[in-house]
Amino acid sequence: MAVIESRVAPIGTNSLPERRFPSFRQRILRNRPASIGLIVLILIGAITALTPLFIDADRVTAIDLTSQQQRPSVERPLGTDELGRDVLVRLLYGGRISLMVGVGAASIAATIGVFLGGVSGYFGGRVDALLMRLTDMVLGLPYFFLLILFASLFRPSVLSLTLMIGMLRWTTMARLVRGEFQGLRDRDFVLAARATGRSRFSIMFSEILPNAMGPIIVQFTIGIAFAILAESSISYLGLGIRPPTPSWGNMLSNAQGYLFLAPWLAIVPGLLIFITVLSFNFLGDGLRDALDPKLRR
Amino acid sequence: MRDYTLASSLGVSGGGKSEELMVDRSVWNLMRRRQYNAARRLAEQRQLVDECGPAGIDFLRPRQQRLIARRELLRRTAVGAGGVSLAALFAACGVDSNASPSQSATGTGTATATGGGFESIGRATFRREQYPTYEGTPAFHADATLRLGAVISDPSPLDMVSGLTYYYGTAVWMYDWLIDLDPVTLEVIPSVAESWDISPDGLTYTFHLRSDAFFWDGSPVTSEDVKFTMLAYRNEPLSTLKSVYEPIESIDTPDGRTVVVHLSRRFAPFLAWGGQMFIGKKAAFVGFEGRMQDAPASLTVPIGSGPWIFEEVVPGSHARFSANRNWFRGAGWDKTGAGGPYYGTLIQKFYADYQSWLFSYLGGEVDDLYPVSVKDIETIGQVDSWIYDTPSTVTETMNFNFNNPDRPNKTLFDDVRVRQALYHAVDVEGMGKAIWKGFWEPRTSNEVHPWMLKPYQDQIKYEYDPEKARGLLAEVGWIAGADGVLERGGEKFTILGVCPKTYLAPEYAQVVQQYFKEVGVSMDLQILDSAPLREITRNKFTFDVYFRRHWGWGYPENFREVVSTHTPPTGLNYGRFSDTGPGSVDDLWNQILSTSSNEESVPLFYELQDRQAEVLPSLFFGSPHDLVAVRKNVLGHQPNPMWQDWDPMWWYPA
Amino acid sequence: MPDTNDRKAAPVLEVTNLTTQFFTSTGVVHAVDAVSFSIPAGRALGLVGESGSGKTVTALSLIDLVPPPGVRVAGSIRFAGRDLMTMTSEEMRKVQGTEIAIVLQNPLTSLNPVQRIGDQIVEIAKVHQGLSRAELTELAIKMLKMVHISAPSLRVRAYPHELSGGMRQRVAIATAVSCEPALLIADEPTTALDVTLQLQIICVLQELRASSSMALLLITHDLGLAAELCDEIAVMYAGQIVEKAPLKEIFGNPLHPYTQGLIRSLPGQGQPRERLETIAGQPPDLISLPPGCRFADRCPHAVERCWEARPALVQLDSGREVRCFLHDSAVDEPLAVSA
Amino acid sequence: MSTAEYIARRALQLAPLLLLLTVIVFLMIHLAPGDPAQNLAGPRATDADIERIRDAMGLNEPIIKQYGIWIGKMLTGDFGESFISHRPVSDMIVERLWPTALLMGTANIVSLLIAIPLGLIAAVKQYSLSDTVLTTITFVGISIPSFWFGLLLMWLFGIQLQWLPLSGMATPGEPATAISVLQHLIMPAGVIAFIYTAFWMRFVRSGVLEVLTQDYVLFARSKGLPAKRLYVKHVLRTGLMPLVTLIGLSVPELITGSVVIETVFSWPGLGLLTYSAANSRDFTVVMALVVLASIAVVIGNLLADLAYRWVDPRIRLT
Repeated sequence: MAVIESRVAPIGTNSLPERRFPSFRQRILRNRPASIGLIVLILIGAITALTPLFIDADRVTAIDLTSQQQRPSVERPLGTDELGRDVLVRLLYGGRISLMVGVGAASIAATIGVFLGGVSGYFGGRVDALLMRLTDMVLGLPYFFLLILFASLFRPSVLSLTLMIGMLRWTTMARLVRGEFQGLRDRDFVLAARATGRSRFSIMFSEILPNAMGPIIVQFTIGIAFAILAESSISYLGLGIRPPTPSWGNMLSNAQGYLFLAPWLAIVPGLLIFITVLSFNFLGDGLRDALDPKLRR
Repeated sequence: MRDYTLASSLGVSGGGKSEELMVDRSVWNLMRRRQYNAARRLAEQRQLVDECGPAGIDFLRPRQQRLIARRELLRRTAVGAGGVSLAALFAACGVDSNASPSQSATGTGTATATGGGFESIGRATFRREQYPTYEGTPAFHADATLRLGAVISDPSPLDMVSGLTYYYGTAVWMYDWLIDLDPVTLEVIPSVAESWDISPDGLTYTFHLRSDAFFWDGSPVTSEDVKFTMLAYRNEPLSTLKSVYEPIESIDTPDGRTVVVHLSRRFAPFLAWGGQMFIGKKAAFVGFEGRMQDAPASLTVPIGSGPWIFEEVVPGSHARFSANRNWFRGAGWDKTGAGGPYYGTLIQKFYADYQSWLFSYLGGEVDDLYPVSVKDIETIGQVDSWIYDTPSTVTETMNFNFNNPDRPNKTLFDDVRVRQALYHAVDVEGMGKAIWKGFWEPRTSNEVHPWMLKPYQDQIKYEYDPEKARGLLAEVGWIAGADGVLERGGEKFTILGVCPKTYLAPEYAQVVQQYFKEVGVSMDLQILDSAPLREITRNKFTFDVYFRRHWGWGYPENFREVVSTHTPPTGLNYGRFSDTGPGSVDDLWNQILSTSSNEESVPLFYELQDRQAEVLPSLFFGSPHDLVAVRKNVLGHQPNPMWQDWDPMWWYPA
Repeated sequence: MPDTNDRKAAPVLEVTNLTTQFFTSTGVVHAVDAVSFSIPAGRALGLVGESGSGKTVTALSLIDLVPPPGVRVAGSIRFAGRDLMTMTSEEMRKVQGTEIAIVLQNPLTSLNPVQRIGDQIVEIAKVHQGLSRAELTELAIKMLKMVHISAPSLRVRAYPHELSGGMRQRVAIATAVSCEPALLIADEPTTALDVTLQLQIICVLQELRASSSMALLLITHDLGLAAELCDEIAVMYAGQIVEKAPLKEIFGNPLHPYTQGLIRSLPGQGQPRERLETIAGQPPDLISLPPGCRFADRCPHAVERCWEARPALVQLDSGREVRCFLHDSAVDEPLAVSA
Repeated sequence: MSTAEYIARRALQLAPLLLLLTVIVFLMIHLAPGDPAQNLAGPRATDADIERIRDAMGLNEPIIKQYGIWIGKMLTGDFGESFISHRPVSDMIVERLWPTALLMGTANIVSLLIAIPLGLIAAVKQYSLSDTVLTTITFVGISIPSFWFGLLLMWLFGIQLQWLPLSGMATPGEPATAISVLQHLIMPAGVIAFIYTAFWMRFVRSGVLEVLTQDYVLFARSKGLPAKRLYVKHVLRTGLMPLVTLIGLSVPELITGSVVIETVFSWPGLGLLTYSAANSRDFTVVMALVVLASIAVVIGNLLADLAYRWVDPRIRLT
């Protein structure tokens, strides 16, 4: 592996006079895209999460032969699909699935990544070498390729799909956390904690982890965005979430044929995926700026 | 992915044309006539209903009318009918009847409902003629190119015998058959064999080959080639036609134009079906003794005698053919006095899936689209198209499982009244309207297709009648519980239905689910991929009912395995159904299979059909139509009953 | 007195009321506030002050390298008869490197890690004088010799990471002076180095001064270093010059309380084992400056007036300048300095 | 350590990874439900037929033996024969390599050509309008679902305007002239290039931004260098180093292709082959593709390191 010396050298000091910095909240809120993204996500999250309280689940799949393929109306803002199912309802439930997969996969990736990266970074030495070799191996897998393979061989449920994506995408997090831990493990507060004879893991996760939280959160946010894209792609190919269970990906794939008669059926799900992912990316970027001392302006 | 995943997942063309391969021609013969008549009769019958159009597509329908529909729906549910009912459909129809002419002119709505009956949607015009109607006399255009599509990725043109449609889809263009069928009457007619005789004992078939049949390389089609191919079909490990040629004991070729086939046992369908084999040039396969699988890929130069000369395959892209002007069935052969091929070049374009094919069709890159999903009919109406609408040979069925290991009470379906009740509970008509937009022949009896021999009225029928259904169930002791679900001795009438995720099966299964709900039967649905589905329906049997598309009306053996007694591997009916003893299904099958001619077997099929209708091993819901979209600049399309496909040799540029 | 003569000599650099501000999202930072000084040819001015006092920004302002969002808002920089403030960046480019060169604080980061040091040293000459390849190599080796780097002919092909910190700083200096600039700005040239290396650097700079007529602007927080190299000292505090005087006078008789504090905090002044003095308190926030004297909060002699009005930089009869009411002639009766 | 040694060592390290991968995938494929024999026979074949075909295909051997046979053949460069088309897998892959290389190569090159200058501009003019616009575009690029984007393009240019062909790599029947291939290439390559550009641009921008704050850039500025020399020699040279790695890591996709886009546009590349092969349980093809993909990844990493080693003198190889 390549090691770059200058990484250890201090950054230049031709910088500005010191000033007191705005608080984290100020910074994140001053970043307009990030704050918009945050708001959008809160909206989408809240709406999709609360949907079941207002609309009972069987409306998602129940067929209504008296109202097939209606155009948008007051009662059904997005009309109905070829089986008379309210498209909006399906979109909302589909959104839940997509978000669940996204957040779930990112969480799995984060958990694995933080643990392995943490251990590797804190203990170093053999453990580190071993774990990093493992990370390289997983990184070496052609992941989307494997994802498609998995999905086409084993018909994935929401859960298994989430697991697949999560298990294939923890490497970035692992490396990140490893770096953070290496940087932090010799800091005074850690040495102090060590001096009190606390267990390594309690030190790792109660002393170091909180200090490494910033980058982890950023990576997590971006991870969600990625996972949502992956899920929708797989479902679009018809290998992911299968109808009648709605997901934005498979709804889009099912609605393609209507691109001419009822374009909204195909455009809206794609747009939702796009907006959600975009929001997550904006948020992640905003968080990075807000959390990164170097970029403070 | 879409309705056609199975097809694309098989890597075959046009959404499973393969399934219609194995057809007993003689039976076809009769059956097609019946089917056409039946179709016409049904269309007439449904005119009344159809006047008022469908519950279907209404992107263009004025809003207040939808509101009425919705109120109707509310009223209905208020009465507690719930789910779907004729009333609801008529309510919806009542709405459509006020549709203004301008709307019906656009073809949406009304058009969709009538299925068999209507004329056009947007710029798409429906055609149902049995013979192609030639405008003027078609002439050969050397520079014209016909572009057909297929869902396939990596073809191997040499392989004519394995179960992959593609090869048939193109083989039917490249090779000639020993005998052929009249495209409309489906009489067995001469092809390479200009005549044939069958010995009285039904064990010896003698074919006399015509003299003017030549391979592309100019050499004549000889009895050696016929023998070679027939044996290839028989011996090829991957041949799915093996069982047809199993009875062959030996083949003699006394001279270059006579083939004598000796069978080990009487085998009624041998002429029509066994005769319908592609004849490849033996020389093309020299070096690997009939093991076509061993043909080196470099040798992708099949030699046939058919109308289209194979030129090249560009994997993942297309296959190219050129017209064979020396084809012995050229001008004058066809009843209309015309004779193909009329296009200089034939291109078969490969697509990743139906969706890209559809887009490509709309973009004008390809001349046909098959099979058209009813979902897309209006979309296709955006471009100038002929939509050829023919009754298909598939039937959507529901198989009962008589021995589900997961179920404590194995006797759930044992009483035939329960099965009858479930049949009465389903409105096949409404189902067809809802799912297939009326492109659909409903069935109210368990007809042993293709032997649709008796007129409908003569047969035991199970019309839609929820009351009767409830009654029957009550007789057996199933009484509605508090939650509306039937109960008997504490046991609830809850069953598990499994269905493939392809061919709109999940959708219609859900419709059935609602019909069942109406009579107090609650059904859980599992929508499965082909692989796990096969696992459950053939090995585990952990289901109660199986929504299965029954493909075509093939060789009896094949149908037999579905309905006759469950004795793997041959007799396999997905439901461990058993019916033995004199006059039983098994008995009748055995008799049929040992006949030597159709004249003998037909009366037996009558009996078998009645027997089936009595014992109801499965419910037949109906047959979706076969829809083919062809650009209007291409004329002369003629559905080929054999392939659910067509012989592009009759097509000609407008 | 040599001083007076020299002061009459035409200055190479004459800065008047240079004001540089940073327009940040949190407000305007008054980094450099009406700074004026001049450096005669061949002389050295030490710009002394604690970090954040605006020394570096002053230096960068001179050669038009203030990083965004910093802007030079007012003042004039007369250099060799031209006003650098009004120059286009293209004109300025011709001045940079050839006539005014700068050496930065951290030798570890001030050299391009992926360029051979030889190429870096002669880059100015290459760009501005267009010498031939041979001449350039020659020059590179010459410059390396000048800064006492052994085996120069080999070292020209070395990459920065192959040299020690001290060497790198000397290379940086060699680079800066490769085209004999009229003015060299040395920004904390020794801070990042340990004592022995500092000495090397100091020697190199002294030799340079001796051997050429180059003027030197030394930016440092270390009065000691300034003492080694400079003829005149300007003390900066919170973006302003608070006192300017020849070297001797600064040490002999510091007038501004801040200067006094700085000197007292130098090691080796009083008795051994006497603990060093420090100046209590923090410099003011440069975004929201106090209405009065910027040093008032930390000043031992502050009177309430110091919090009300801002003292001006006044020139005393001795010619030295100071910014403090204690020495402001405008004051009715001068207050006695308790010292 | 010499480059040769280094490569050798890396190869040794990666061999076991490859082997492991083949084992995993082989097991995965063979334990998964679904059966090529069934696909070959079609849904109506009797179990007897299926069994016969399974035998003919050697699928009834114990799995270990099957793996042994397969790996043995593979090591001798024989990837076997497709279950579906009965053609040598190597042929099938080779004929798909070129389309994919064309598609991905074009996309990569185009996107690099666009991304580097734009990224530089965005960084140099940080917080300017152009920066904001460019950054927003990159975010759109990394967030947009490729298939959806492709679909909209198809709908607009292919069907509504009918400017561009919708599917395939050339118009069947007509000679595949450069023009026609180009026409077919525009949409799929465009979609991929757009997304790649977004990614590259992000890295260029952040890389350059990091460099711009470095002292040596300030020092270089103080030398009064012309902008071109300053940015090329001092900023880009170091600012683009991370990109070198990334490009190396993008090699696998260069080879395996983009499954989604190739499927959407029926582009006859390896991505499409992967999709159809996986769907039809064409084990031999899938296995070959997996091996190919993994080798590609390995090579990609290697290239990345070598390239990095080449551009950055500070690198130690360990």
